[in-house]
Amino acid sequence: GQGAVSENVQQGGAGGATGKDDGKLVIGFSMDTLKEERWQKDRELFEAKVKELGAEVLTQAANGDDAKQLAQAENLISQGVDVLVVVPHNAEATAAIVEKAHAAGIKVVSYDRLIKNSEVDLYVSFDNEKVGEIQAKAIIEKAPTGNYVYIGGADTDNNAVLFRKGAMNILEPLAKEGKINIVFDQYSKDWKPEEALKNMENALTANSNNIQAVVAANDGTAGGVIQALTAQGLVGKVPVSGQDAELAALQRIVEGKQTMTVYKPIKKLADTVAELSVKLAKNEAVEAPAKVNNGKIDVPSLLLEPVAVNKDNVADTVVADGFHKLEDVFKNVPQDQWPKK
Amino acid sequence: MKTYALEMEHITKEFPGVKALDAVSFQVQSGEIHALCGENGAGKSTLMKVLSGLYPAGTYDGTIKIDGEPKRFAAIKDAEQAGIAIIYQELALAKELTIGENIFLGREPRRGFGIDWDQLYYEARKWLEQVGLHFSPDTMVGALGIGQQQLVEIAKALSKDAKILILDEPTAALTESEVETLMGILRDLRRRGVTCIYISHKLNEVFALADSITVLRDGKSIATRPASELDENKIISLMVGRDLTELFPRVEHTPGEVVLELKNFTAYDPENPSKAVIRDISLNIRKGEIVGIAGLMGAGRTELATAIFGAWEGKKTGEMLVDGQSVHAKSTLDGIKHGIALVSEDRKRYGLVLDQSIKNNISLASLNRLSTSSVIDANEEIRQSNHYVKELLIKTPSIETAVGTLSGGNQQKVVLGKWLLTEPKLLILDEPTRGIDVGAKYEIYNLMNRLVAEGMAILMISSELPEVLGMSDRIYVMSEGAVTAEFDWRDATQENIMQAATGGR
Amino acid sequence: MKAELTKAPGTDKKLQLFGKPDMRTYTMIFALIAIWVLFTFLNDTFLTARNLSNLFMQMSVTSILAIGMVLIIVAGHIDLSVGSIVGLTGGVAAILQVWFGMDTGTVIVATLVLGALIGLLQGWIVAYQAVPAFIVTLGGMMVFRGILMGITDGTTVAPLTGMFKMVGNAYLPFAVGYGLAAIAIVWTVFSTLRKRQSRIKYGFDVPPFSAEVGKLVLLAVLIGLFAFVMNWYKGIPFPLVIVAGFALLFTFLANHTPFGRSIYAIGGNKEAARLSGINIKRNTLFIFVLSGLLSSIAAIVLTSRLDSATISAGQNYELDAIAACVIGGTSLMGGSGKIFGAIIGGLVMASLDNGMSLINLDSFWQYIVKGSILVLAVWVDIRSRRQKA
Amino acid sequence: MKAELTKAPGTDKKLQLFGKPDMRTYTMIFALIAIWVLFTFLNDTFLTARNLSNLFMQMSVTSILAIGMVLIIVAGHIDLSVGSIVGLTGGVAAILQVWFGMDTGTVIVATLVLGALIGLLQGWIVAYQAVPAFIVTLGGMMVFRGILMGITDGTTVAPLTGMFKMVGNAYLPFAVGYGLAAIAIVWTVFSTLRKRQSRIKYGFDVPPFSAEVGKLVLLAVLIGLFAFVMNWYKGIPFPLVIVAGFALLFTFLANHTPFGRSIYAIGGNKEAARLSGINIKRNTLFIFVLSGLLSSIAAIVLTSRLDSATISAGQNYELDAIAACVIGGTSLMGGSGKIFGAIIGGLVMASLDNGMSLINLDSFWQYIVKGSILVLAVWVDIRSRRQKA
Ligand SMILES: Nc1ncnc2c1ncn2[C@@H]1O[C@H](COP(=O)(O)OP(=O)(O)OP(=O)(O)O)[C@@H](O)[C@H]1O
Ligand SMILES: Nc1ncnc2c1ncn2[C@@H]1O[C@H](COP(=O)(O)OP(=O)(O)OP(=O)(O)O)[C@@H](O)[C@H]1O
Ligand SMILES: [Mg+2]
Ligand SMILES: [Mg+2]
Repeated sequence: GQGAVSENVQQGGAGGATGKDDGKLVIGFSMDTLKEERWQKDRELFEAKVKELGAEVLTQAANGDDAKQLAQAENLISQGVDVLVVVPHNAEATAAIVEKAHAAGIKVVSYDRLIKNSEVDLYVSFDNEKVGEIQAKAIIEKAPTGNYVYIGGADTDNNAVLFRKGAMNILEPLAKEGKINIVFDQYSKDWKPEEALKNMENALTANSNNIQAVVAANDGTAGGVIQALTAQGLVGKVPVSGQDAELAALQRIVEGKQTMTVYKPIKKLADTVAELSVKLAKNEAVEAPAKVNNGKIDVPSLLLEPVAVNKDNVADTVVADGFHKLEDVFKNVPQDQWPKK
Repeated sequence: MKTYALEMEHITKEFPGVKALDAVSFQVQSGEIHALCGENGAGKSTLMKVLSGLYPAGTYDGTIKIDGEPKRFAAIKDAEQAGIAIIYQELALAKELTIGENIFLGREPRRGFGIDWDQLYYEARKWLEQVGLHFSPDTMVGALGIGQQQLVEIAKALSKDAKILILDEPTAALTESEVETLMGILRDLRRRGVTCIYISHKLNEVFALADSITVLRDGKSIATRPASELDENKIISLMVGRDLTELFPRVEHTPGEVVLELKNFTAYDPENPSKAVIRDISLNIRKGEIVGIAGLMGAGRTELATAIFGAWEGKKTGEMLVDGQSVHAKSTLDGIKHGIALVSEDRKRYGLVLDQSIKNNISLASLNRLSTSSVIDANEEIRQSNHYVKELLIKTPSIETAVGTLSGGNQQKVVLGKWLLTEPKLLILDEPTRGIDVGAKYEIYNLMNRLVAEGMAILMISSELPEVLGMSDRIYVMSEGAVTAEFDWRDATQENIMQAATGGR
Repeated sequence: MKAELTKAPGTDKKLQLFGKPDMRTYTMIFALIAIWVLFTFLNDTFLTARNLSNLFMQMSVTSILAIGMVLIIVAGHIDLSVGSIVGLTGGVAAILQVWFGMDTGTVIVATLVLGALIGLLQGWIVAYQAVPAFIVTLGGMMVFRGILMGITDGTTVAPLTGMFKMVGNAYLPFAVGYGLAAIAIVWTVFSTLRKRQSRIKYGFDVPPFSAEVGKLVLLAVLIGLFAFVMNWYKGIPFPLVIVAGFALLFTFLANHTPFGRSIYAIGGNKEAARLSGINIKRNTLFIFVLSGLLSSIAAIVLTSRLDSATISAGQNYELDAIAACVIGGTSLMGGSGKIFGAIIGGLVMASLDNGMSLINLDSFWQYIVKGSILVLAVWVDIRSRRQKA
Repeated sequence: MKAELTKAPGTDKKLQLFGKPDMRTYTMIFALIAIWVLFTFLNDTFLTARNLSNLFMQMSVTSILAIGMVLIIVAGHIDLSVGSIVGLTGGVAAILQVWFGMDTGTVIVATLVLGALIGLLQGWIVAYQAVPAFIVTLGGMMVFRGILMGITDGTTVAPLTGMFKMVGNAYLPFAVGYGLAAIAIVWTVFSTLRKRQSRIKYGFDVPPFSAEVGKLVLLAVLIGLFAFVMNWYKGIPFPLVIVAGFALLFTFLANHTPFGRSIYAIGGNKEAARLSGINIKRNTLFIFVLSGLLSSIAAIVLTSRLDSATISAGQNYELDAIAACVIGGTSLMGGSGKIFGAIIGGLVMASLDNGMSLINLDSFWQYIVKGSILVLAVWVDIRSRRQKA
């Protein structure tokens, strides 16, 4: 089949797919979603960097729909991009994209999440399971024993399942040892903070407020959790994790309401991918020291470390990276308590 | 020895709160036309629904025998197989389907896996010609008038080639000539040995057709006699249980000043603004008189009523004066404000919210009047509803009963009640007695006389010439959208009205 | 004859707090009690004052939406956009307060005006342009969500000021709660007696005085008990006061005003309504304005409860609201439905969510149970009505 | 008079490939062309063979669902569960193949059987237990999604074997494509002529022979052009063949079988259908079986296209399918609707998605535009019909 297919592609090319033959390189950026603050940042940073490197970007966001992401990738391919950068909504479902891109002779970079079971060309990432682990570890540090609550993301989102898996990698052994007790473990429909709020209210009620720690999957759900804690006067007393370093979450962290958020230095991620993609587009060799097996091949990879951000290192991480402004993060805190620049 | 095509014995059928049939026995001889008479709510339709399998065996008590064989119909199909075809009182047509599709619904001729459309339309056209409906069989039924739809129903029943054909008020919406056609068809069927059961409130039809007559009253069979032994008065007294001296209680009216005057009134089709549906009409109606409007179906009488009332959606020209004041009724609300009320010809479609109570239906057009500072006065509403239930002799357990469960005559009275509550100066009645029994008709006529005596003006549209002749003080005749004649009741006859109605053709 | 006629209207009058509850409402109340009993057995937290208080908080947003949805569905339409209106108006409210620093009063007024305007726009297209509501509001659902995404740029807008936060999180002080309960009891007694007086005046039958008193006592006890249980925890939740207030207001609107009657008539038989002098277009427009308004109220409660606005806020709420209506006996064909029923329907769904989350049921089981119970509840109801009829 | 009668049935018969296209269908075809022209101006990729091929691939899943949905809506019901059935049956298909190593043929048969059984269950509850379809399928939507989550444990099931992958990704070899086109042309010519024969036999009017030939030539050119454009890229996409096949099959079912006619009668006037002796329950049951079956076919295409099954697969597809139907002229009141219209509706929506994604419109603008165009399209259609009528 493969041979016949590429033959056909030649014909298709003549059909005029690439209207952008002005010599400028075009990078296709197929994103899972733009419905969260974090991904808006990724997009901005990535586009800026690619432009700086003299290439063009076409961005598409599927808002969490696998079929839509595939359709959008097809559209990018038919527009004749030179390299396709994919933030997979679903690690396995996007393998079809790689296949289609390769059939059209386009290289694929897996951005932030690994595309499984495919011959993807490059992987630059933070690991989702790792994120869960970091969250759990940070909370365990604050509350080594006691009743634990896990508030997950959307039960219909594969990534939410992975976050939970990572957290449980840490929590379950401890629970078996009897050090901690996971008393409540629920997903939040559609990643909605209000679902997290309801779940946390129920958790508190069911345990008569006897909760020592909460691992929340991201900053949105953490927001819901903190609302429930606020109502019980427990805010600041019960550690709560998060993810994405949203502004609202960072504000809560510096106010002492939330314990931590997982910050993925996405500027670094975006810049790296942008640089490497342009190189791939020019058919230059790229440096990818690590190898990650995705079920089919060992994918050349560059792995970046997610950072646990707490009150103490906000200024050195998120602010220093220019991810958020100091005055925004500390807006609700008296000026004299701001860290010195 | 008589052979019975059909015997129904001790049929009892109950609805929640109503014993619609109480041990009714009913026999029909082979090959006769058997009329079934009775007041509204007497149980005629219910008896026929039992027979046609619509109410399956087990939901009623009693036995049914066809040609002496006991039968239990679990579904309509079973009854059809036993050779029974029925035209229900309520039109049973799917408006989004064509005439042909409706006629053969559920029994389409096949070719291979598919329907043989050509044969279907070919057959349909044959049956349409039989009933004298000159429409293409692939016309949507929704585009037909109510009378034309009735003809489609008749064609549908005929096409079933039944041994026993039941017609439940088939002529309520038909014109004289169409009734004639139908009678011809029925006589022809009798010649071919088909047994017919014919339900009608129009006694002249009954006598013109029937060999025997059965009278039902309050869910009981009162009598079965050969038609030759009965006359109108006898039937009526059997039906209502007492004597009615005359059908049309004529009372001398003393007309007052003009309530409504139309000058060169013209209304155009809303969807085709160049086509005038009613043309250049000039007429007047005075306080305290009944003005009749006669005409054939499609003459534009309903359109005239709609336009006067303000419900017409198209363009109108000419002048309309109410109490001498020029008036532009642009919506029904305007009509109501000017003291005009319209009792429409199709009560189910245009008159009633069937799921709602009698009370809510009666108050519907007067909600603002019943309210103080936008809150409905509940007690006043109940009082008024009860008043009209009493005054109009509406048979119902309570004003909270849903109107959908009432019989036709009682539904019509609810519509009347609704409009009387608006205290109109001019009451327009479009076919006020369509599908209503003689007893109820008589009550409505008396009511009309009483209202007129109280100073109301009534404009009555009717396709029943005896009614127009019997009740009106003056009669306008319409043909093709225009008024072609005006008669004083003393000068009017069936003949000169029909001549004017057919445009002198 | 006379006796029969005058007796009838007196006999089937029930407690008219929210209009006459019909068979279906009773079945649903029964289902609700069954669910409560079940969860009480499964989990000892369920029937605590605190959890009931949670429950009422958790049902508030859907219930407010369901109130408007009943009117929409009764009139023969549907509103798929309420979830997106909640998202958009909530987002605007948060932006006005957080980014522009407006005070809570101004923000709330602005939000309500926005909600009403959105309703006006959609209602105008439905009523005056005759585009089916399903299409208009499906389009609206996308457009409003899109606008929200555009104006917030995907960020979470937080935190709000103390006053705003109160709306969705505060409890009435104990005294105020008991005061309200007392007012409710007095008002019920007073209005029942006044109605009785007036019925006697008009010569209608009235139930025996003892029966009336018994009914009133029962009602008073229920109201008192409710206030007591709520005060046992922190007091009557403010969102519940909003729900109850609007439920009463809209029940009154639906049953005792020409506007309300018109809606039922329009849904029952549009032609008959038109020929009875009802202005269908204007009434339809107004229903959508009300639905938009209620959506913005729900948005304020939700935003306040979360102390933030996110772009996914309110997603899929339309389905919850519609489900609450249908469970509560509203016919999707139009023409019939009760606000009280919809509130019960909302409570059934919220109780299921709450109870299953309390017993920590696996997420996939929750879907299965909730879906099955939805069908089961309506099935039981239909069965029982069929047997009765 | 006689002439009038015999003439009429002949005059308004149009090409009956998918049943008589009505005014609304024409308006939608026009809207579609307008959208295509617009995007062709905005982006030079849009009207390439390759992108058209993509477009047909992208519309396939929604279109298959829309075919079943037309029947459901015409019969006066609604099916909110199709998205979840797609998810569940697709998940089961992938599990059977990936975890249990079954071969593609067996898997497909098992999946179809499962889809039909699910439809049977829902149909039985709707038809024989009289629970409203809205409730049954809303419940089903939750239950099936829950089961999917339970059996897959939240994991993605992948990858499938080559054969399975073909279903949603393959193209017909050029020769087969041209062959199919030839068959289609021959069949059209043959059936048109045979119909003409039969009409002449029954004495109906027929259009002049030259007109008939002209029509046939036009049709043949269109079919040929289509095959040529598709073959310019990789050939006719296999999913499109599935869509076209089922569209034809179900159009035949809807227009030319008693079953199809009964559905329209049931939706148009249930009483009339009942009084005409139509078995409403059995027919209703059967519609849901068909809808379940089509959902499982859509599931196979989707799973194959994605080469994996995920827990979120098919979410919200019910809304897309319903929107496609309504845009294509199906009335939500039941009784009228055309499968061809729904396919056009699906194509309109897919074209919008595709075009906006090509011109790289911001995601929030896409929501706003799509929502607005949805309303606008139906509005234009309603206007034009009103003026014409
Ligand atoms: N489906 C039903 N539910 C409840 N009551 C019914 C139902 N159908 C008929 N009835 C009642 O049964 C009685 C007989 O009704 P039926 O329709 O048979 O009368 P009818 O003689 O045909 O009257 P009409 O001349 O008005 O058609 C009436 O009191 C009517 O209200
Ligand atoms: N909705 C409609 N669309 C188009 N033409 C209509 C419509 N309704 C009525 N007409 C036409 O308008 C004319 C007047 O019809 P209409 O039924 O009002 O007459 P009528 O005298 O009231 O008869 P009927 O005895 O049926 O009440 C007829 O030619 C009829 O075909
Ligand atoms: Mg009858
Ligand atoms: Mg008329």
